[in-house]
Amino acid sequence: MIKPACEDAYLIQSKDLRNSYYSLTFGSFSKAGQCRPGHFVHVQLPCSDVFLRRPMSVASVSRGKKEIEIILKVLGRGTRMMSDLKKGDRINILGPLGVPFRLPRRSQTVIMVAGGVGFPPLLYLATEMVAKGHDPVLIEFFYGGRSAGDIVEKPRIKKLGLKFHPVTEDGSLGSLGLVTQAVEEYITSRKGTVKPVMYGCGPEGMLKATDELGRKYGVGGQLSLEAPMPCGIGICLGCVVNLRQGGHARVCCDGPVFDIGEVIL
Amino acid sequence: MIKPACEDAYLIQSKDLRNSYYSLTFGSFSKAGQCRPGHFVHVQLPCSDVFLRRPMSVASVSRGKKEIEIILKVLGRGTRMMSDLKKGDRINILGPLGVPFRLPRRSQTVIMVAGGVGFPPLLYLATEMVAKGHDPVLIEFFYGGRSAGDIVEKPRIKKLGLKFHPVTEDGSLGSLGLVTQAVEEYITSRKGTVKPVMYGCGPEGMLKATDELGRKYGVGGQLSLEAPMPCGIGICLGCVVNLRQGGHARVCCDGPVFDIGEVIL
Amino acid sequence: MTPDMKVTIAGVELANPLMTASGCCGYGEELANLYPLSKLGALVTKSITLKPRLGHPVPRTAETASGMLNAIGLANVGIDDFIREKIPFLAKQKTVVIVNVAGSAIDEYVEVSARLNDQPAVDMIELNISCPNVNEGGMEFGANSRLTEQSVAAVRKVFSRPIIAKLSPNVTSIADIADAAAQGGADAFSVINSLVGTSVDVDSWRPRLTNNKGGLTGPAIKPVALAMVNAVYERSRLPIVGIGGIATWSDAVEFMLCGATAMQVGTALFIDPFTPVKIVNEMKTYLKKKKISAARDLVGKVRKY
Amino acid sequence: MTPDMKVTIAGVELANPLMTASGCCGYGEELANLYPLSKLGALVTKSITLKPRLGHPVPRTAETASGMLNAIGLANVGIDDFIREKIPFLAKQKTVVIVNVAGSAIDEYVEVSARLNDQPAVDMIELNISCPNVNEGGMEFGANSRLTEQSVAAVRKVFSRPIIAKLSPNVTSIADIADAAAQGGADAFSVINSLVGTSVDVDSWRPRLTNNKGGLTGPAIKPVALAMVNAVYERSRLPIVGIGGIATWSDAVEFMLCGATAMQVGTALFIDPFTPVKIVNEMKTYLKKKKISAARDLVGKVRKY
Ligand SMILES: Cc1cc2nc3c(=O)[nH]c(=O)nc-3n(C[C@H](O)[C@H](O)[C@H](O)COP(=O)(O)OP(=O)(O)OC[C@H]3O[C@@H](n4cnc5c(N)ncnc54)[C@H](O)[C@@H]3O)c2cc1C
Ligand SMILES: Cc1cc2nc3c(=O)[nH]c(=O)nc-3n(C[C@H](O)[C@H](O)[C@H](O)COP(=O)(O)OP(=O)(O)OC[C@H]3O[C@@H](n4cnc5c(N)ncnc54)[C@H](O)[C@@H]3O)c2cc1C
Ligand SMILES: Cc1cc2nc3c(=O)[nH]c(=O)nc-3n(C[C@H](O)[C@H](O)[C@H](O)COP(=O)(O)O)c2cc1C
Ligand SMILES: Cc1cc2nc3c(=O)[nH]c(=O)nc-3n(C[C@H](O)[C@H](O)[C@H](O)COP(=O)(O)O)c2cc1C
Ligand code: FES
Ligand code: FES
Repeated sequence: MIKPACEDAYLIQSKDLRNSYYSLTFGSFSKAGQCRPGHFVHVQLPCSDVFLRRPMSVASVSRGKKEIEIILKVLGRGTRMMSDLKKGDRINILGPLGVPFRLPRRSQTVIMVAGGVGFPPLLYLATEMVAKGHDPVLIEFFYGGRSAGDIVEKPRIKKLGLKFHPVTEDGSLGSLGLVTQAVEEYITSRKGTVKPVMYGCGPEGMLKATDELGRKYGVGGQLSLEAPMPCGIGICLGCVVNLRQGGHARVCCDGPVFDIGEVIL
Repeated sequence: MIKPACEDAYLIQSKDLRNSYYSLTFGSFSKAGQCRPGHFVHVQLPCSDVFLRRPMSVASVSRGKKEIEIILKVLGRGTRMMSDLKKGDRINILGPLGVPFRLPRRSQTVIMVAGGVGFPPLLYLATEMVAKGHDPVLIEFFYGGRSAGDIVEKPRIKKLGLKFHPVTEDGSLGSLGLVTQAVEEYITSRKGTVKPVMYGCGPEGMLKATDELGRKYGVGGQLSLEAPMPCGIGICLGCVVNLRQGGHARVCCDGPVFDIGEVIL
Repeated sequence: MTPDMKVTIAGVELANPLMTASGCCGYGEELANLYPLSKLGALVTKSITLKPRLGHPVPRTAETASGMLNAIGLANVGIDDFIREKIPFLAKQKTVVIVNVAGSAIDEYVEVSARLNDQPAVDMIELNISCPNVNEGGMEFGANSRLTEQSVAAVRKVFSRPIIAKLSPNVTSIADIADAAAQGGADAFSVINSLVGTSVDVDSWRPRLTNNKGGLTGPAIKPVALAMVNAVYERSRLPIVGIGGIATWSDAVEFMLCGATAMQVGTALFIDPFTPVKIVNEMKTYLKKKKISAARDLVGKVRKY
Repeated sequence: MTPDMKVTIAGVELANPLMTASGCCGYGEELANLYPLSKLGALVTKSITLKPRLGHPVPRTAETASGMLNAIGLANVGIDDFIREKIPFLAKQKTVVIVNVAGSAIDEYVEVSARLNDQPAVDMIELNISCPNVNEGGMEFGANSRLTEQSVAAVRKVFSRPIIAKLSPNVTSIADIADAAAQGGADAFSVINSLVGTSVDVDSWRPRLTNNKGGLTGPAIKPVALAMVNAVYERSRLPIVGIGGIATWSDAVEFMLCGATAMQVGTALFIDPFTPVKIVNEMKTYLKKKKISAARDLVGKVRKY
């Protein structure tokens, strides 16, 4: 178990990715080097008008430089205030937190199922895998959104050399439909030829559908969940989910990454 | 009674005057032109960590440009947050508020008694008088502080051409002692030759002493008071002072400027 | 189509559900300098007592996290001057006038209310049986069912127009007190007055209020107020005026969903005196978006689990 | 000279007056990953009930102005697993261990407390007679003097070490309830548990908590907590553990001045889990500056008007 830092970091870059998405890079974060894909940080805004911290997945790190990037979508008060931060602004970061993804074996075909704002941890996972020598063509990166505007950082994804499958509900980019429909088509069309592993992060409905796909087709893998998180470190019990085997798990510290089939979604 | 504005303004300049004093200039304030010496504005910080507004005397205005200046000393949470404001920051201003100074007749000798952070409204008063044609040599500007660092904006005061009398408790600038001692010396030395009018603003003890001087030597004039001010417009009754004639007055709207002898200090 | 903002409290129709709270708008004169009072559903005056009161010495307010404490001490001009100096102004305003009545004994409530009964400009009275500064043997009237019923019943005999009982949150069961007030003849409830609280200066070791304690108000108390409004709503059929921390249109909607027919804005007036006017406008936008034709259709509509 | 931070509650000496509050630090394991628990005066566990409880469905927390609501619903592992899995860990920590006990009937309090009596690692118990989720006929134990006295007295018979009664703020007179708890045999009081509150989503019209209401905590409630600590302090000679919105050293000093011998930090742990450790350090600096040799010299020293 990593001992998280709880310290001030500084915004060194804020990039408007359009359609309410922003990429923020924080510097002077001593534990940047220990942030693995699937880890999240718990961000305290400088003004307690946003009283509780907000969990944000790590989207990338610059180890040597002690920098971490998060990618967020403005949805409410916390994310709005984050998007208004200016270079040099101080922000307190508690992290890294949670259980990160288990990396797949190097030869495995990997299906990534990213939905909207669930995309950042999968971006980091894919980046890390490629950096560690996973053949990018084995990574099938499905990325779904309402419409083209919800699919951000396309050039960055493509640069990894992986197989990029954008999916939009209005057909304005990539294939038309739900991302999990595209994934199901992929699984059924390849059935028997490959034994893939699946990683998913996105809205509730998408996670539920991905979990069902996994169980239906016997595809293992992991999902990163969201929940309201007052503390982020396991002490408030506010973030629980029901386990299929009975009982509760805390999303913040028993997760946010859970095995497919583990949680009742 | 002026109808105050309640509107967003923007910080266009923040100047560190040293020793925790700052000059802030706000732009886009529609009522700048109606701010008279003695008026104050009620400033809402952009983060409700400072929940109530903070009253700040108007130190100068740029009428055409819709700009007002305040000069503050960092004393607590509100003033600290103000001093941290950056150019372009939005701030909500309610004002102008209060009853301003009554300007003296043009031929009158005027004694100004400024103590520490009570200096800004008197700076504005002196500036306005000179602009309106009051002979600056008739203005005896006494300005007291603990030590030299508490006497800010000296060049600006001197440029008005008035008679500047800095007074410090440690003698590090000007004469040694309390500003009201220097004023008393001045009054006694000139007794009979001039019939001055006195304007004072500063800490409680200084105001009390000034009021006593006025009553003792029959020097009329006005004092600008401070009080905790939740509303600033007369609706909360949090800011009352006892009147010598009995009863209460609200500092925010019956004042902050009161006649010497009017209030029990 | 503009949503219908009118609501009715005890037969009195308000142009909209937003009032200014007692003690937070004086006698209306200062706000009238900012906007016509006709923009308010109603104005509730500072508590009026039999004799004029100066209240407690300053400091009598203190800032707290998302709120403030006050121990003004019922400073007011007294019923004589109120009738002579303030009523003529209020009578000219095109808004519903609610006079808040306070006292330190039942006789005082009765006398003040009787005097107000003769003033047609006074549409309703709000009985402040919940002020931490009104004592009978150290106990607020509003903390005791018997005293609540007695004081409302006594006033009922001398005041013929609607009586709103303003309830204290500093009780084990606000619904029980509401029952008692209804029993005494109240026509509506105001829920809530301020929570007892204090604050100490760690430098001087002095309380921040000369009264040693005071009433906590502002957004900090909103969740408590909402729960109490809902508790009274579930107990009684009388209309409720919701109060406590209201600063935005969504706060006001929350109160209506929990059972308030109208709302009062107190502390938020100190931050922005235009708050109730803004809330009315923004609530209209909300209702339009939600395709709800009348504000009153929100009352009590919270979809409980 | 380093100020003496030691304080004593019912004969048990604490290294310093800062504890973590029940329900805000689990069973200590997570915080032990951040700092040695010996830095705490004491750790108070999540409420333990006879049977394991999962608590209420999510959402069971909601953010409010300077605070939060929770209706966790006493989720805990139950006394068996607590003794088997958690006590061994707690026994190794160099801090005072206080186990918070909850139940839905007096028998349950008694049974859990009796089991804890056999565990020497448990230095004291804190009786949670004030949780909005513990009901007997819809009424909290802690809202009723008779039930308070009875439940404390029943536990007193089976638990031989100190008993702290954790009092509810949702009452007309917390001092009366404190009296009843003392009568039942309590050795100290914890003041306060959370205030009942609620919050509604104006889009869905749903309460933000599946339990419909919950407990308000955090800086928002500090003024209320301080007033209640002082009310109990003026009534009773038993030591008080102050709770409610403590986030900074000056908050802690305010509580001591109002009469608290020790303090618990709850919600602030969610913002910064190091809060109690920081407070202890900064309080030392304060005491040095004030030339006060021992923290306990602050207790009750507020200079009232
Ligand atoms: C482990 C984890 C990782 C996340 N990573 C990202 C990320 O990389 N990029 C990103 O844009 N968002 C991410 N989120 C979601 C993000 O934290 C929420 O969008 C955010 O909390 C909403 O905050 P807000 O203040 O803008 O909205 P508000 O509506 O103001 O939030 C109000 C309250 O609801 C809670 N809340 C609301 N929505 C959610 C939600 N979906 N999940 C959890 N709590 C919620 C907040 O914590 C807060 O207490 C992540 C969430 C979790 C749990
Ligand atoms: C009419 C008027 C004009 C003023 N003009 C100036 C000015 O030009 N420059 C300047 O530096 N200061 C001025 N002040 C004082 C300034 O408002 C206080 O210094 C400031 O309120 C302290 O705020 P803070 O948040 O920094 O301190 P805090 O200690 O955080 O304030 C806490 C609370 O105490 C109240 N308070 C504390 N000290 C005072 C005080 N002396 N007077 C009134 N309320 C107080 C605040 O309003 C607030 O509610 C003026 C005050 C008044 C009443
Ligand atoms: C400064 C101040 C003075 C008040 N005076 C009175 C009063 O005289 N009579 C009364 O019934 N309530 C009084 N109140 C209580 C308010 O009417 C209202 O119930 C309370 O402030 C909660 O609402 P809020 O959170 O919107 O302020 C006062 C409140 C404040 C802040
Ligand atoms: C998430 C959460 C869970 C809590 N669970 C318990 C509990 O199980 N037992 C209990 O006695 N108090 C419980 N409390 C109340 C706290 O112990 C404390 O009394 C309250 O939070 C006030 O302190 P604070 O403002 O510092 O949080 C809980 C509080 C929170 C926020
Ligand atoms: S967020 Fe507190 S336990 Fe998970
Ligand atoms: S500050 Fe409210 S009446 Fe003066």
